[in-house]
Amino acid sequence: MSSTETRTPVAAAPKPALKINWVRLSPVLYTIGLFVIWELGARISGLPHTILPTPTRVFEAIFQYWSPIWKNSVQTLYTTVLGFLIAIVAGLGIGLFIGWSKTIYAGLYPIMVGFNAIPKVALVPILVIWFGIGTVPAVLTAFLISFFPIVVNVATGLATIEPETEDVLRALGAKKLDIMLKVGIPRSMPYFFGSLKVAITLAFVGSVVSETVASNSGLGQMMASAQSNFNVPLVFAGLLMLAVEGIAMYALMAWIEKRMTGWAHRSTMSN
Amino acid sequence: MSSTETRTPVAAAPKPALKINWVRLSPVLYTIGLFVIWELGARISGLPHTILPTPTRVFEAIFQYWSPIWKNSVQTLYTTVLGFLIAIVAGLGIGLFIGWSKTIYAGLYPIMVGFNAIPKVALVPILVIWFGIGTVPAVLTAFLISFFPIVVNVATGLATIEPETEDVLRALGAKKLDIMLKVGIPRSMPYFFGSLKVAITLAFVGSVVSETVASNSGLGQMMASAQSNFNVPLVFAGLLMLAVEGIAMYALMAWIEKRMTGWAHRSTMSN
Amino acid sequence: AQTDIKLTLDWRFEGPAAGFLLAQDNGYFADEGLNVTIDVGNGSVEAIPRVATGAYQLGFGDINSLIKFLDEDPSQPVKAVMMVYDKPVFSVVGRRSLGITEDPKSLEGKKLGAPPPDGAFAQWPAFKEVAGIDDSAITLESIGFPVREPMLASGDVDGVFGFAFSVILNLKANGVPEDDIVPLLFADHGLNLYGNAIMVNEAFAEENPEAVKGFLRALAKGFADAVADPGAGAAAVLARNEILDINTETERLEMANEMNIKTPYVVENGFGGIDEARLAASIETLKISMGLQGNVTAADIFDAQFLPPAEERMLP
Amino acid sequence: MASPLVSIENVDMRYGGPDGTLAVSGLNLKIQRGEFVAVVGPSGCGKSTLMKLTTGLHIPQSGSVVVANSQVTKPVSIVGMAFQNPTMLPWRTTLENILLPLEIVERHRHRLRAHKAEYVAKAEKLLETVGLKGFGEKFPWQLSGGMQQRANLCRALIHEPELLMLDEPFGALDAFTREELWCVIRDLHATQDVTIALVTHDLRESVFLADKVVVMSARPGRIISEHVVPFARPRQLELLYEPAFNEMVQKLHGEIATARAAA
Amino acid sequence: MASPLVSIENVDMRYGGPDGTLAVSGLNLKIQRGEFVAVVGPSGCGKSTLMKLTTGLHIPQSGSVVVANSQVTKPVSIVGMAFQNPTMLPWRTTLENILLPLEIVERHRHRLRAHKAEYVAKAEKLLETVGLKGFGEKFPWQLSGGMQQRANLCRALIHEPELLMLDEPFGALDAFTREELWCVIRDLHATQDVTIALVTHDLRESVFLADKVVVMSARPGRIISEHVVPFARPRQLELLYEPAFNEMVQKLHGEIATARAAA
Ligand SMILES: Nc1ncnc2c1ncn2[C@@H]1O[C@H](COP(=O)(O)OP(=O)(O)OP(=O)(O)O)[C@@H](O)[C@H]1O
Ligand SMILES: Nc1ncnc2c1ncn2[C@@H]1O[C@H](COP(=O)(O)OP(=O)(O)OP(=O)(O)O)[C@@H](O)[C@H]1O
Ligand SMILES: [Mg+2]
Ligand SMILES: [Mg+2]
Repeated sequence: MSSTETRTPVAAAPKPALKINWVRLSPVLYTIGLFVIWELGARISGLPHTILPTPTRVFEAIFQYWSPIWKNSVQTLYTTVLGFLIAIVAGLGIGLFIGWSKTIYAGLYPIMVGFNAIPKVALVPILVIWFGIGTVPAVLTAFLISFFPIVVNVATGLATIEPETEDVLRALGAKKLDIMLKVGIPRSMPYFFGSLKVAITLAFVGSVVSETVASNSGLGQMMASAQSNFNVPLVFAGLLMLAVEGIAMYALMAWIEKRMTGWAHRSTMSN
Repeated sequence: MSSTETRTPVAAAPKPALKINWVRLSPVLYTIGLFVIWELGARISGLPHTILPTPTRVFEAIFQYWSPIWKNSVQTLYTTVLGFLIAIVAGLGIGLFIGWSKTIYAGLYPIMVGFNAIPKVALVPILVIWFGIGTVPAVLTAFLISFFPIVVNVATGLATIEPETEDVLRALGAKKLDIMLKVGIPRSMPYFFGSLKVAITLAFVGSVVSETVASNSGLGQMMASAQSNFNVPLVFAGLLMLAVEGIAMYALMAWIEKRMTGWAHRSTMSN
Repeated sequence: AQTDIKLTLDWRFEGPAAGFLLAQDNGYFADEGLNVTIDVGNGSVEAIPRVATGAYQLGFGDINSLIKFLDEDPSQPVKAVMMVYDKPVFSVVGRRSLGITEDPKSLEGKKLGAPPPDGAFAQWPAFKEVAGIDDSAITLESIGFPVREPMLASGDVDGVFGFAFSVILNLKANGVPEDDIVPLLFADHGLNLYGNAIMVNEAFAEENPEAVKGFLRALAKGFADAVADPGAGAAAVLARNEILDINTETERLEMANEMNIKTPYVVENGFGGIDEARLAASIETLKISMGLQGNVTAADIFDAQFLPPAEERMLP
Repeated sequence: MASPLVSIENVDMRYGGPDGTLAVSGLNLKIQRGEFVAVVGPSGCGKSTLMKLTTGLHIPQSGSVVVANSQVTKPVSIVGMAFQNPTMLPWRTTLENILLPLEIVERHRHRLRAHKAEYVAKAEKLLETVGLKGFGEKFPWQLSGGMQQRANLCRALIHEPELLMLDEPFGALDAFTREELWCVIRDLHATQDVTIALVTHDLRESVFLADKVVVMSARPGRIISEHVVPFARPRQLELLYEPAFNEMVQKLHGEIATARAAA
Repeated sequence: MASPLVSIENVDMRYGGPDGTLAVSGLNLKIQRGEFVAVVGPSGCGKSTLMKLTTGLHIPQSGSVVVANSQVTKPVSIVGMAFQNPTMLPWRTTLENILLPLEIVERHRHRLRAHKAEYVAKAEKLLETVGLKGFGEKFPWQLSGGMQQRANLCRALIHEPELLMLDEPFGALDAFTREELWCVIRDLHATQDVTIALVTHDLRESVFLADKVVVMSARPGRIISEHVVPFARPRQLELLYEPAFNEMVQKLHGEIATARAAA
């Protein structure tokens, strides 16, 4: 049979070479690579810097406007995190709720899908009228935009529990809530964390969009006014700060994820 | 021990009552409920109809403007579905790519999170420069906004394969790609479909946002135009159409999901 | 062979766009051998880079923003070739009931809603200087377009920045009585700027000077038609944007004609041209309001060579 | 004690709708309080189904299952069940898995927080009994197949259930570990007031442990015979080498052979 | 045929890093081409680990594993493995699960599409051999434990591997089904040029089937003795009742008892 035919002599065990930890390095390398491509792309495409500034100019802008960028970033981070936290609680809650019963699932899911197909920016005016401009609409928009992925993944996690695992608890006379808490939630944790990665990015989008429409501070407001002044490098500086904040939040969550769902990440494949 | 102490006489098997199929009815009931709450809420809150029109007024608007609503809906549906399809292909591809190697995972994930924390509306002007206004930027925006949830769930699915399942294939000398195709993808299907629910809603948001900025047609353009005329009932009519289209797409996917991932939805809990 | 031209408007298909649409519907473009595609825009600022990059050959946008744009990067191949809004409608619109009168001084101590991308708001620094307003007690609230008029209608702010005709009509739609609305036009209080103009991509203009000329000739006819018969203009708009209301758009078009287009200067000198001195003066004004570095002169901004003779540009 | 603890009468159970697999049909079985019943039968005959019917994990389409005098319509809470496949929760350590029933069962869950140490000590003692001392901190997927099965057994025992359902609990164990655990179960049954149902493929196991061995037919399963085991308790491992014992095992063996051929 | 097909030399295998569980230590084993080796030993001693080392699913920290003359550094492709836990893919029917190896193994994957019917017929025949006729269309979770194990066996056989690794393939089966399958494996070994390694807890099984029975010590596992089985082939089931057979089983039994006590 095929592979045995090649009677190679017994190979010596491969020596471990001087090892570079590519896994740790790669985020840095990829980021540098991205900036290089961006710089080249912007130069070659010949787009005016009022449309697509080069990273060099963007960094200049960051340097030049550091104080407002910093203040507005903190504001945006604050509203985003707040909205995100509410989304986690609500997402988990609604996810469990939907997982609870087929009737609720059938009734609530379509409505939520419909609701989420609506651009949240359309709702900001209503929030502004109710809560005035500033922090509250931004937090609420961040929340409204980001809870759905959490709901979906928690609900999917609950719906795909193997009955064999459920039976372990059912045989003990466990209540549905017990099964949810002891099996449903832990089992969907890996996907819950996955959904958080999506949710946090959406939360940023939500608060920025809301700030663009109605706020005196925050990156959204800063970018909107920079845009109207043709200060496009500053707009991109704002976008870059958003990305950095998103990545920071991601790193935090990846850290929590690693501590909480190690059991699920035993796959040997991704090396 | 507790529950045996109560020596109740042997109960007769419960008779099945005249059954209403609540599961089938519930979407309708929930939707009606929603409209009732909305109508009451809008009346009681006393918000002007230029902020929050009542459903009655919205339906009037749908009736009155049916022809443009219909034409624009079709356009939006078309761009959305196109962008969504590209997102599925790209999302699956990138998800597999990320699941392929720890280095790619570590390098690409943060960048994607960063990218997704950026409101896509900021990119539309660049797309317009490259592709003009209209269908292409809308399709691309829909794609850019919606591929990330798919990537995350596919990558999570791959990362959480039980090594025991992988071993079945590895023991056969399977290549990594084989393992991805034969185990990774099918196993993450339930979550893939979950992510599609999120992705389709985002795709709608994406194409509408792009249409708002740059299009001669589509619901986004229509709503923006209505908004700038303070024809708010028509804006809400557009939102409602979006919701309806979102739900229709959801129903389609739920149907496909049911056919493809029945094996995973064996849980007896959600009844 | 017809020359293909892509034109981007400043905004959506609304009343003031009637001149463009009539030029097309009445076949004026076709007569000049042009095949014109008219696309909607997303604000009179965004049209500029669209033209500068060549994505669009021609565009309709704010000349003040164009000055700022070219001041930032004078090498960009874009120039204004025809003035459309001889007088801009940059304004603060307030409500009499909230204490705002025709006197700019009445703005002092008030709370004003300002959408950051708004063209009127951009001129605020210059306006407050020429009008001698002390802004130390003025609160500026950064609000977006969708909430601008509702917030004014509900009294959350005392006045808002914006284009007079949009704001007035929108306030009416929000239920504010007409006599409560006070538009403070910057132009009426010493701010002598130009408004929106036709811009061309210079590379295109060099290669197709005849096409540009023909376009402007056709456009002048279109605008003349729109002034002559606003009802027909509004109908042309509605043919492209069914959701509008014919009366509102007629009103909007009439207001634009009256306030922006058919100014005394235009009646005298014809539609489309400029007064070099006035443009130069406005560049000086913009140094205050937009912080120009002084990289451009009036000649860098406006190129009159493609305009048809003045007698072909007279408005009815 | 007139009424039996478990009484299954004329039960039919079909999986997956009207056209599904008929797993058991016309099943009748009574288990007295305190009795030790062993169930044997060919693979796929419905033994696991029988266990799940008794605990209320499945509800039969016809016939009645009565446990502790009440009709079973949902899972009953007096049971400790060791499933055929050790379904340990992978996110919990072995010890935490074993403590799981205590977090659920009414009697214990309220005491758990206050008496944590006591319960942990009990779990660790159990682990030691089955030869898994020191493996409590490992995750279940770090255990070998046989070790998982033993942990699974611990989980069924920890909350001292009234009715113990063991579905092939020793299948993956070597002969010696198996014999040790026989003694553990035997002693448990002797010292505590517990009723046990044991599914097994090992006839010697069934005769050594049980008061009554019931033989099931091939699918659709029903009881084809019941054998009372005559050997006095307490039974020692020496019994395994006695001729009478082996005779009974042989008899059962033969009987199943005939039943199988007939089916 | 000087060199053995499998040669394990001085292998140490530790799970989970330097402080992990030392599963096997100083393991030495040679399996000749065509040989049938049975591995017995206490639960948790490292039998499954040995199987996985041989197939290259684990790479040892020290020592060498050579299969078919090449050092094992990644999974080898000449093996058919029946895992201890039947790890069927739940989204495939039993038949599709059994066909899985054909989709992977080089030799078959290119032929599969064109010869689908032929392969399906083969799989169905195999299913029939193990008594699962008609269950091909069922999903694995619709099968009983023992049925899953039999399907698992089919999956290991379908692609006619050169080296067959069976990890307790009959643990969940009743005595009769088990004996039937013994005969299936025996005939397979007799008619095809296949090398088999079998992990089992049933000493009679090991003696009935194997050419050589190796006994492993408790963890960390190593081979403490090897016994050549003297009975001539072909062996019939009657052999089970012959005194010489039972004597050998008893001898092994006793030896393991001593080894266990020593460990
Ligand atoms: N979830 C299920 N869905 C459909 N059929 C099932 C399911 N579980 C079991 N069956 C069928 O019911 C029959 C009896 O299964 P059961 O698990 O009770 O057998 P068993 O006696 O425990 O067998 P074994 O000794 O192999 O464990 C089998 O034919 C099986 O195919
Ligand atoms: N994935 C793993 N991670 C950590 N430790 C493991 C892992 N797999 C096995 N072990 C440990 O290695 C030792 C040997 O396990 P192995 O599965 O080889 O035993 P076995 O002989 O097959 O036992 P059994 O007869 O119970 O199946 C055990 O102590 C077990 O705890
Ligand atoms: Mg069973
Ligand atoms: Mg093992």
